[in-house]
Amino acid sequence: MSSIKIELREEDVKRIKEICASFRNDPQELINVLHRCQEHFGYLPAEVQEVVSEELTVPVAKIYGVITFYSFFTMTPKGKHPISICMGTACYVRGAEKVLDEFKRELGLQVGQTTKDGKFSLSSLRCVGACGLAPVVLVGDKTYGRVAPDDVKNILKEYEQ
Amino acid sequence: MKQIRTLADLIKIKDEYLSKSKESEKKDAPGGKVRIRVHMGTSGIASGARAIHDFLTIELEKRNIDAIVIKTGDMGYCFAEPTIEVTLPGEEPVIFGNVDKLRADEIIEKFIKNGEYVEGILPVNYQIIN
Amino acid sequence: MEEIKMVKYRKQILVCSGAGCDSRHSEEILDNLKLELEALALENDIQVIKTGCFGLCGLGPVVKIMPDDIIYTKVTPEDAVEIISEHIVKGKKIERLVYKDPLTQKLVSASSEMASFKKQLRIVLRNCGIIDPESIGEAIARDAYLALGKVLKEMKPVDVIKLIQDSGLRGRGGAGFPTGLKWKLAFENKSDEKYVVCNADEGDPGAFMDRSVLEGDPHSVLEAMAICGYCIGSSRGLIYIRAEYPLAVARLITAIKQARDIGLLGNDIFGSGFNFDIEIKYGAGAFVCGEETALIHSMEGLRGEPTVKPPFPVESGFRGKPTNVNNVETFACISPIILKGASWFSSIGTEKSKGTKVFALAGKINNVGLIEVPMGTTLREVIFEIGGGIQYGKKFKAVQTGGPSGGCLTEKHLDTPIDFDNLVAAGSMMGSGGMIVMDEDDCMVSISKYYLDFTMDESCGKCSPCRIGNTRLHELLEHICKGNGTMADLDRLRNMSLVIKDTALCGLGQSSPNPVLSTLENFMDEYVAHVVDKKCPAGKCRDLMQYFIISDNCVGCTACARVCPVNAITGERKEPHLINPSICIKCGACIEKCKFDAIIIK
Amino acid sequence: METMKLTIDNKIIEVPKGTTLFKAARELGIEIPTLCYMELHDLNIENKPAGCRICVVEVQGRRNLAPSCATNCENGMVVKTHSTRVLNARRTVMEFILSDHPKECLICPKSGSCDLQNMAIRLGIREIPGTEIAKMSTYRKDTSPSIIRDLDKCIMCRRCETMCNDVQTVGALSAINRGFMAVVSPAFEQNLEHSTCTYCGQCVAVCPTGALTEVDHTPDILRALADPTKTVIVQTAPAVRAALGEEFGMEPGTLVTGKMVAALRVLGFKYVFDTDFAADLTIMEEGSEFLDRLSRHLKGDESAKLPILTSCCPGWVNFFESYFPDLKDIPSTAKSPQQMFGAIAKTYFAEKIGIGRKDLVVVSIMPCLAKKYECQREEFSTDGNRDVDYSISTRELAAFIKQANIDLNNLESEEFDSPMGESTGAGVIFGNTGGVIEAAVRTAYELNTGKKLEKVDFMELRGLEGVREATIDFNGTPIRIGIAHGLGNARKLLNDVRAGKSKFHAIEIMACPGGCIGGGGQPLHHGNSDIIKARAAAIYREDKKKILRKSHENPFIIKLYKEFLGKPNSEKAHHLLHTHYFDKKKKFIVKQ
Repeated sequence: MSSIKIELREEDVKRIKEICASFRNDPQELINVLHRCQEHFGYLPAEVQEVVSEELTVPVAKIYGVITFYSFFTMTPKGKHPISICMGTACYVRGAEKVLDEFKRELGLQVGQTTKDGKFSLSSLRCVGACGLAPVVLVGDKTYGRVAPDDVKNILKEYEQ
Repeated sequence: MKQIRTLADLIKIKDEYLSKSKESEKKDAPGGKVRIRVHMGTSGIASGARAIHDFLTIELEKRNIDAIVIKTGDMGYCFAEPTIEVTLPGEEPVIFGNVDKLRADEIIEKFIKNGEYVEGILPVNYQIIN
Repeated sequence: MEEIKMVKYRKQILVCSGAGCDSRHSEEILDNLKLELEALALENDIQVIKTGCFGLCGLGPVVKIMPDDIIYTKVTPEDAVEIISEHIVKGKKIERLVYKDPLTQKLVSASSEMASFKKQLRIVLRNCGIIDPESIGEAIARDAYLALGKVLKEMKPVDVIKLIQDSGLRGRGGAGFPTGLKWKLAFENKSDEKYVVCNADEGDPGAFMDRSVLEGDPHSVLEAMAICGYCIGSSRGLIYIRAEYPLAVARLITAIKQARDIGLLGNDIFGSGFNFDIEIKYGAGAFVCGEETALIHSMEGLRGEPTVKPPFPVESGFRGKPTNVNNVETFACISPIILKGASWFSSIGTEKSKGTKVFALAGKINNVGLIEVPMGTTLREVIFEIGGGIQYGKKFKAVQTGGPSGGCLTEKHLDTPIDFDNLVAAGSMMGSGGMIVMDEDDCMVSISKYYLDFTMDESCGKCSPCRIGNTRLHELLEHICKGNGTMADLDRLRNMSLVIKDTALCGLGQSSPNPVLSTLENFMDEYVAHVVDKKCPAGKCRDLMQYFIISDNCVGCTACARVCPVNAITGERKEPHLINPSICIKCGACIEKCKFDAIIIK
Repeated sequence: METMKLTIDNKIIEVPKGTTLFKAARELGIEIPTLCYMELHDLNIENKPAGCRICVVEVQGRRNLAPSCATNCENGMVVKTHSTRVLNARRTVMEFILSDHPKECLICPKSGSCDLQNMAIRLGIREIPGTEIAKMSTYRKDTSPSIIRDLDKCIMCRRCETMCNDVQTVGALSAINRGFMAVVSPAFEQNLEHSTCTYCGQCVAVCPTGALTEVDHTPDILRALADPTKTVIVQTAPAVRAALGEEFGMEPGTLVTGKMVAALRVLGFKYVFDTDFAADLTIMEEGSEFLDRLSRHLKGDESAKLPILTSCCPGWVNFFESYFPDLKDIPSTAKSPQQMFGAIAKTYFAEKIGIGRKDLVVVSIMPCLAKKYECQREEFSTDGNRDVDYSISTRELAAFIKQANIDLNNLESEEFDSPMGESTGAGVIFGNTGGVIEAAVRTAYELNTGKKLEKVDFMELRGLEGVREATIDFNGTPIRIGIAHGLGNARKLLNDVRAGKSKFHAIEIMACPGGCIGGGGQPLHHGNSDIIKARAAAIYREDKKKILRKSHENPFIIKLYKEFLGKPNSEKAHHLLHTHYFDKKKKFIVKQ
């Protein structure tokens, strides 16, 4: 549950309504609508869900049910540099868990959390399909291949200014 | 491209494309061009294929080599990515793996200019239906 | 344009340095060849070059002479002299090193003839890496949409369905349901509206076949969906694709637009009166949505929870209408079947599994990547020839097929021809085609725990055996990995697994215990080691490890004691040190620091 | 009709195509156990997620076990419902469920009427292996004015979700999360109080475990009864008497009016009154309001809006305040019988017995959980003193009676106290769907036409169809009446009203399927709709027994108007007996 209360601005509400309208306010397009909203806001706070609920006439409880079902959707803002560690099998057998542990230790975060300064967030994901590069770490759009626990410090250093 | 209304329309487009590429495959012919396919699926791009693509495009032009650089999907050689396929006019295609800028440069200078093999060749280890 | 120069070298000698050959001294062969050429002052005339794997690892090391196009197999470093003196200098073929066909006793040396020894056959991947996926013209040049044209102009839907049935094509998404039969059922269910769905929700960790096809050859899927639409009487196609595949999505969007622009999608395709269009629906990170009914619910904007079948989607699917769901790879097989015929396709593969299968090789294997082989190829061929064998020369332990729903197969299964039925009989399944290779360093208890971790995470939570049972399995495995398990726990593990398999609602739950059951079956001794001896043979389970200092090897340099984060190591300078196991956190820092191999894990 | 012939436990049976194995087995007298499946056939309610997997059976030739609730019979099937394989699987699945369920049965409010507990008994579960290492899924407890959610006890049967969404279309609850932490919850896991919940209590009524229970107000009542400065009086809703007996082992449909009155006296209530009295009063007010609107409407007065909607049901009031606030001037302004009773008790009656309202404690026994919330609404208090202090459900009353060692079965019947215990048959039928409007018609007809109604029973208004309609001839004026029970059905009629398409003059709505007899506070029916039908029949029996069957004939109502209120819809009546509604639509915050 998101503890953050945000206030939507008029133009945000307008944007959400536009997104819904572009899908004909069709309740069956809920997931596509949520994708677009998450692209716009970076996450899906309760207030956004309430507007979507209104527009698509889907109970907000159902929308929350959908958001908490799909791991792609999030109700907490990601860090400026979201770090994702691939936990696909190829990466796992090549030591992804140790890499993840190292990130957890370095950042003092658990998976799904964001640093207090909003700089980094940590998540694990299932197979980015770069198995030849296993273990793989993504920071934002940048891919790091064949990452060893020792590399973690250096990766983080790249984003420290 | 023109609307396809009949099977003949489709085959016409096919033939146009084939003859165009045949033209470029002719050895020493005026239309002869070096064709380079850069394998740019997710895995290839994650391994740095985009940089290789850009490097090749710029360098080939700079070095005055008439070549076509094509972006394609991945071949599946994840262990050796980024990979590129180079077809010299009239020759069989040759695939190179683990291509970095250094190797790309070598490929231009040695293979493309002189037909001299460089390291990193990945033999074609599959049959393909035609 | 600068004149392209003639080849500088007279001949080129290609030496395979793929990991498989390399482990058999291909590096030495290379050196010897070079030395020999230098000795004869031929180094400027003849080029020696390292290449990647030829995919002939069973015959390695392999040396190829160009432009003669002769392949020598099982070459030893000692053969280098002969290759230079006989072949290069005298131009004589060395018959001793030429591969002899065991059946015909014929010598096969030309690489074109060697083609039949290439284990891979690319049907699905026919255009991947060859065409520009963003150019419909290039696709058309390689016969895209030709089958669609042929079908629309020359064939009745029933004939196409018959053709697909005759080809023996089975669904590539996992269970292997006959595709033609599915189309037939969808065709027979009358409705004003029907849907063709492409399942591109590839979720198995370590599998990326579908993504590669969509990124490399999107038109093959669009065309096949239209063909399917024509067959079953549908004008609407939907592609359900993971949002985590942005590149594939972008290329699909481009491809759909291009096909629409020239009338290959839309109304009155090929002037036949047939209408078909395709839209994209996004997944949002739920593995269970690979299951047909869950996928359909997800497309309807709901939680991706599966429902009981029947009714099957071909009866009541998307919006309650008959819906034919096939996966990407299945669709990619369609147009070659139509163009080359059912008997061509059914001539490839085994009795009950026709055609080829794409696998994503990953794990402790040298040639990680995507391969496509005819059904019936053995695991050994895939792993040790195409895959180039195990990394760092380690010992093969198991191969996991079928993703989290599959099982772990062992040494004894290596010669099993891969097809739908054989894999099931061996306790695993085809799945979507992930193939993860494990070596001696992998603990099979931990591996099954890893897969449970995955299914536990991806369970939708609808049915109790999957929602709770998988969590209990995971806990018990964790318990065992910590050294707290008993033999009775192994019985419980098996019973729980069997019940979950027997009672879970959907394919995910029904197959989630497979990794546990297959490891219990094939690696019982490893489980016993964990519960009885409290040891992890692979040295992976941290709680079962103990660090020891071999006092004979220890010189008392204190390096380990200084690096130990919890001061578990004590000892006088120049005296053998000791590790206090009750303090040691098994971080492994000491092992890394020790230069004298004095620290071991037991 | 196509039929299917199959063998279940060595017995051959032929059933219509489309029959499930579960139902076919039931035909044979084989009751396959289940935790999630629920079907209330007469009310068109089905919950069939096939999620609990307790009802699995072995079908010869099938790879895995089949969920009998969701597997259709086919020709030649050979089914075993209790093979070793089935029993082992059933037990193991049950152990799974129990391993993630608190083991506090002794102190659980559902203890004794818990489906899960009964299943554990039935399957002979004696241990839950692995408890020592089993982690539990735990959630925050949530207490609202009516309902307590203790989701640690949720077994994901999804019955509540079905009731809330498919039947009631309230949409306050949804399955959330996935895997082990999947559970049914309001949006954002917020409290029910902040959701669109109407407190209809249907979720509670069908919950097989202690995950959803009502807030227990009996301790407050005990305290009041023990306070010598307080006079504690009680009112009982019509539906209670038709169901209370079930909690004491009586057949569904047993009327226990007299025994209930006796028990309440034993419990220490100074006066035992009947909400039916207030129901008669409601008819006077609502009926008059209707006639007023109708006559103005017929004269072409556009400010007189029709149809008029009944307003006795607090779940329904919550529903339209949340979902149809634009229509809030359409329902009758008459308070519900519970609140009318409270208003009269704390004024007229308190005066009569010479005590201040603060010293009079009004308790209501209701088949309903929304009544708990209703009596807590601010507009129903004067100077912070509620008109109705506490509302408890039929179930709570039963528990209360048991606690006080009262043997209900062997109590002699007693009569309600006067004056607020006197009622007509019209007040009684308030408990059934269609009853309020039938009662209203009985009175409105006579007041409107001035003629005596010969046929008092309006069969056309009765039944369990979700939406019903009837036309009653008011001396040449056809009065079109709509009835809906269950909020999903109500929504259909409301949408028509909103779209200006409604053809009705008056609409009765009750939130619960079946009306109050199927209320969220009634003894649990465990998915048996025969129970609801039996209760409905009992209510009509009670009506039939009454000599007076029209509200306006109730002599004490006549007296009340004469002594205190004047006329229906008088200013005083308006002040005490009418209310107004609020726009409770959820609003998102917009920052300019």
